[in-house]
Amino acid sequence: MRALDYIVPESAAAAVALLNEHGETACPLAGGTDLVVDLKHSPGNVQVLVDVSGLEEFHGIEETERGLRIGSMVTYGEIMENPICIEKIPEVVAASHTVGAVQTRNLGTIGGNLVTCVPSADSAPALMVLDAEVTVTGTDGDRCMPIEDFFVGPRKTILEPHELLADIWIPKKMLGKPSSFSKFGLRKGQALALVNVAAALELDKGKILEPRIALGAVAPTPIRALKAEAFLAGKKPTAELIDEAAQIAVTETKPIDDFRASANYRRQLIRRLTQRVLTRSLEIAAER
Amino acid sequence: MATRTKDIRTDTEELLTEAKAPSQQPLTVPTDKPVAYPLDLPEGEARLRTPAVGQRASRPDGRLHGLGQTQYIDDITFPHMLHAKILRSEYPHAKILSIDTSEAEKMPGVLATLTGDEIPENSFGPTFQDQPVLAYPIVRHRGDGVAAVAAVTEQQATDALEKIKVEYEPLPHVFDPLEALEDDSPKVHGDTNIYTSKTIKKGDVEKALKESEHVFHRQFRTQMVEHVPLEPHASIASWDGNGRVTLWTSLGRITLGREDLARTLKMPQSKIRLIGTVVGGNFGGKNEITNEPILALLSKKAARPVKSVFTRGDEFISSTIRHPFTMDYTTGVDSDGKILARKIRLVLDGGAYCSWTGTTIGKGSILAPGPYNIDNILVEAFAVYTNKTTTGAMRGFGAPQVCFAYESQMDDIADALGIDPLEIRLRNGFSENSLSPTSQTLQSVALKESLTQAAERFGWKEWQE
Amino acid sequence: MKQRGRGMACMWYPIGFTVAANPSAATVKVNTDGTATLLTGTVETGQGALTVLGQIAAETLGLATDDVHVVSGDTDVTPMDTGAIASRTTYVTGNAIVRAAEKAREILFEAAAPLLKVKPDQLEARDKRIQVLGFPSSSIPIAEAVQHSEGVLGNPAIGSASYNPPTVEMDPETGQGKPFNTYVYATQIADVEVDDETGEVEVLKIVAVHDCGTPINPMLVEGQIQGGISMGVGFALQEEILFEEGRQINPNLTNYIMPTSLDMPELEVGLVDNYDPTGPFGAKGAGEPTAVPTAAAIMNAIHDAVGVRITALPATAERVLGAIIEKQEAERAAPQ
Amino acid sequence: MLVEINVNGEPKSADVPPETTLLKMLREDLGLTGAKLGCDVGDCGTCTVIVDGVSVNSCLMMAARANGSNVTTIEGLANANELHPLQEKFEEHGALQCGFCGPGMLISAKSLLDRNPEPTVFEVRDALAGNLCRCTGYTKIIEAVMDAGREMRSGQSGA
Repeated sequence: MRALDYIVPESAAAAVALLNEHGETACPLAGGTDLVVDLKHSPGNVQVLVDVSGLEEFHGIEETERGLRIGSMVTYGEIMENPICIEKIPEVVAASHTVGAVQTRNLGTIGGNLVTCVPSADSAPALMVLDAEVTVTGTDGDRCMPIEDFFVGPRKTILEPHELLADIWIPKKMLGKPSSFSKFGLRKGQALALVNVAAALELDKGKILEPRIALGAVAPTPIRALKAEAFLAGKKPTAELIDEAAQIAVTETKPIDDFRASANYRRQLIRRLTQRVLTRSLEIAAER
Repeated sequence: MATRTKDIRTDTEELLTEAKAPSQQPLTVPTDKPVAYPLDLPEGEARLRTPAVGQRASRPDGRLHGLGQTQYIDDITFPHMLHAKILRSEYPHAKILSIDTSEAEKMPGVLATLTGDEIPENSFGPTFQDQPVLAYPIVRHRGDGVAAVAAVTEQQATDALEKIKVEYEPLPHVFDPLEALEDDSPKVHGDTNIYTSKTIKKGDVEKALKESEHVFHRQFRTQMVEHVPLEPHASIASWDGNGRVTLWTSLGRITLGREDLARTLKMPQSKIRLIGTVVGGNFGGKNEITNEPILALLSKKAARPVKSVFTRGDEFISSTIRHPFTMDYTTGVDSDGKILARKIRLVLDGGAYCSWTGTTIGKGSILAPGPYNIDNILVEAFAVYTNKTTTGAMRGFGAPQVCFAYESQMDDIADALGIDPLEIRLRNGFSENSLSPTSQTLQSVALKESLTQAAERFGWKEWQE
Repeated sequence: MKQRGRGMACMWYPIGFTVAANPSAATVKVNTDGTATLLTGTVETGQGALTVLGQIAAETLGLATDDVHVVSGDTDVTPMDTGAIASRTTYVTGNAIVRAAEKAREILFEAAAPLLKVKPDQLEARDKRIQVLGFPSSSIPIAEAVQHSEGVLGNPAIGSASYNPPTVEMDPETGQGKPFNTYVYATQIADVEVDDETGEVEVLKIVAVHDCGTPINPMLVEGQIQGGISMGVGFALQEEILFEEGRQINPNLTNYIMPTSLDMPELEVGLVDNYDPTGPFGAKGAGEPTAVPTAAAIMNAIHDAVGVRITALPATAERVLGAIIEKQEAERAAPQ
Repeated sequence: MLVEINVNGEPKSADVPPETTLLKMLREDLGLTGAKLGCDVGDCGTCTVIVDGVSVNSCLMMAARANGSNVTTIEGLANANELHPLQEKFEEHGALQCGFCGPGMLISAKSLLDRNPEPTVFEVRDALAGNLCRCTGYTKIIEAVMDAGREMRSGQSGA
């Protein structure tokens, strides 16, 4: 690895000030599971690492009146073992479990995964179907936005160079919502997603209420399948309806052809996985 | 033009500035804890029993593995040791017009560079010596090394590689093995890409196919596969004052490795010592020299021990991999599923150099008809060069490829004739004194025993019902 | 829907090089306390070769495995060996060791014979003693025999020997000949589940029954078989080096997909009872053949599950689904 | 920069360049070569160590980030008198072949048993999925971990 400076700021404010001072040559370090690899192989012009992984402000998982807050520096390993997460956002726990392997989950943070912003980020669809919001902190203070607005393109977020992702909020009414997550990779262990899908919904007098479908690795950023959601809302679920919704979801995606899979195969996976997460979510809703 | 020899640095200032290099660290585990651990074997351990054969004896190296005490190459360091890195080709096929290492030599920490024209005998290989240690003047695949650097730290060596200027004149390339067979394809070496072939011929296959009640034909293809030893290739070279060189190496065959080194370095074998440490996975991929001559020469130039550990990327692109096979199988059977004739054509993608293709085409051809009594056989096999990663020895030397084909076709035949897959194998399979495709009388044959035991353990009959 | 299928594959595989000489040499020295040292030019590459070779030396000398220290892998010290390749170590190096240890043992028999008042050819080495054949009570410890031979007769117990498997050149036109001295055989059966909507193949179980002649160390043979199968599973389903204009595009362990612990099926291993009189104590070999039939068995199981014949490896989920769809379309197109 | 860590119960420090990974510091500055470099990007798991109670890829963790942490490496499993039950069972089962994955594999297994003393076979597979092995097919490794778990549980109940 090339020579670097390494700074451990004492507070989020200090971190923001450092990033502001060094501009594009500085990079915040969270879990490092992506960044350290980049620094070894394609360091770009990064000269200063600002280690934000230990900052108190970015840690903790707690339930408040607003909902569930997850600090951006919380690791996947911590989410998987947290009793509130296991109870209230099981599909986020399930998605966390599919990230890398134990060692990477113990290093990798949920915030880091969102900021890296690869289209296949496993946590994103699971958070999106829960209407998650994110808080960004920078020299001008904090701003809050729906998680969808955070993603701009492959490896590109809305963050300014001086800004940091502080925390992720899941609104109270979305906690414990019937939901399901599914990921398809090229193997079982340490798999990268060819497609990942999450769904959340409720049943009201036998009709689908507030359906949510989110997909990863099928477009430049993780996306919501809004047309498929609109199609399902208020309808009585049947196998045919679910399949039709899944086919609508396929039309909302722009999967790529690459060495891992063809776009055509990814479309087949999107349809099947969407069917499966919807069906599973309905089963959970029906059990309630 | 290529680089010139670099003067050995002897000034004390240089040495002092390197005093903080990793090479200054002690050799072994300097933990404050004792490194001697419990020494006794458990009572009743199979290693203590007679007779020795048949015992489930534990491995003496197993305990050291578990303690983290096994020393692989990368765990060994010497004072003043340098690290080497190798620059690889930018083209799959090209002529090197010039290599300029002068900028690299000015980089901090760099003590020696090396190019192909400096290697006393720049070729090696277990069958044909068609592979250069460092390619010069022709590169034949992107994994070919073109220059090497030895520096105080790995990072310095890596940084210096970027300063080496290589001018290439691209040459036409061929990647597909079937295209490489064509007369007008670009040639990787010489005037034909077919560099070895093999024929196995027994009986009259054409006549027997005509007389067969059913004839099955299919083409099968396999892919390029990497060995993935968890330990990448690694070596250290060090010279003594008598002009004798010692190499610690992850090579799996040191006696022949020493022959190859003596040949490439043009040195007497008595002046070369190879020490094979515990190899962290081989599977066929560590059966020939790779960077050993490069390290020996860099070490000689720099007058320091030189270590090189392949990156995972080097491991993929510059070490050998498994031969892809294109296999045409035509098999004639009677209505009982008895195989009357089998005609096979194999095309092996050899990549840029021969390596262990001789053994692979030999075993692949002999084994291709499968473990079956067949009177009429024709196997024709060809190995072709392409401008891709060199294929060589890998666990099974062509056998997994041909087994995929002959056993898939056995099930095709069984399926078409409505015969149980176990039954068709028992009907055709070798038994004691069967004649092989090369008409060798086979002994200690246990094929049918393996079939029946496996079927029994699996519950095959129950499943078929 | 998940579809279950079973498939088998059998194979044969030779020991050693194709016709070409591939000798090994060995030296065995017996110490005055009855322990021994074996010198071999092979290298331990993980298969447990040194353990097995030590067991072969120990057996010849009537010692326990732990009594023999194995020195390997140094061209200054150890004798010629063709190396850890071609599943040849147990058979070829093992045969050289038997012959070397027999020479050392012969020296001990010569020394012990007068003490036991018999001829040397009436002796055997067993349970760390030199004893009269059929009369275990008439015996002396091996240590005593070494001390007598070395200290009184001045004849240290040491032996060196080599072995090369006999072969017959293959005819250049027809390939007829005897390219190898012996072969091993095996069968593997795979139980798989194929998701016919995604093409994903899960291997649930593999039963593997192999012939290696006498298993010198059954635990290590099992390890070879289990490891070989994992390579076979990767070859069957996942692994492939991909190229774009001659450049590898997945030269890393992120995108070159080899099996992890979650991708390996349950394995059941069996060994065929067999004895090859040409091998050391009846042994042949086990290294490479373990990886040979796995892919074929899995492809046959996929065919059994969903009726498609995979003709190009690896059988990735995409390729399997493609074959399933092609079959469905062909069935639809076919006249009823 | 000065990095101070507690390794296997002993305070250690080293003055390392800021870009040093924990793996490099352990191997080159502290002479603890048990953790290996197999891929350098967190895929193979040969560099696995335990930092403050959780297993991590030390090739992906900056040494500076480990400053002040408690680190357990393979060298810390046995003591002068006895092997760790995992080491004992790995040896007994012949679980390792070339051994290069061994230190990382054992550390992952220890980390699992520390948290979950009675894992299922699936949980063992899941816990070891970050440690690639090319020799063994994982079978004997999984058997050895299950067996070590049993031994550790019986050891505790007997105490």
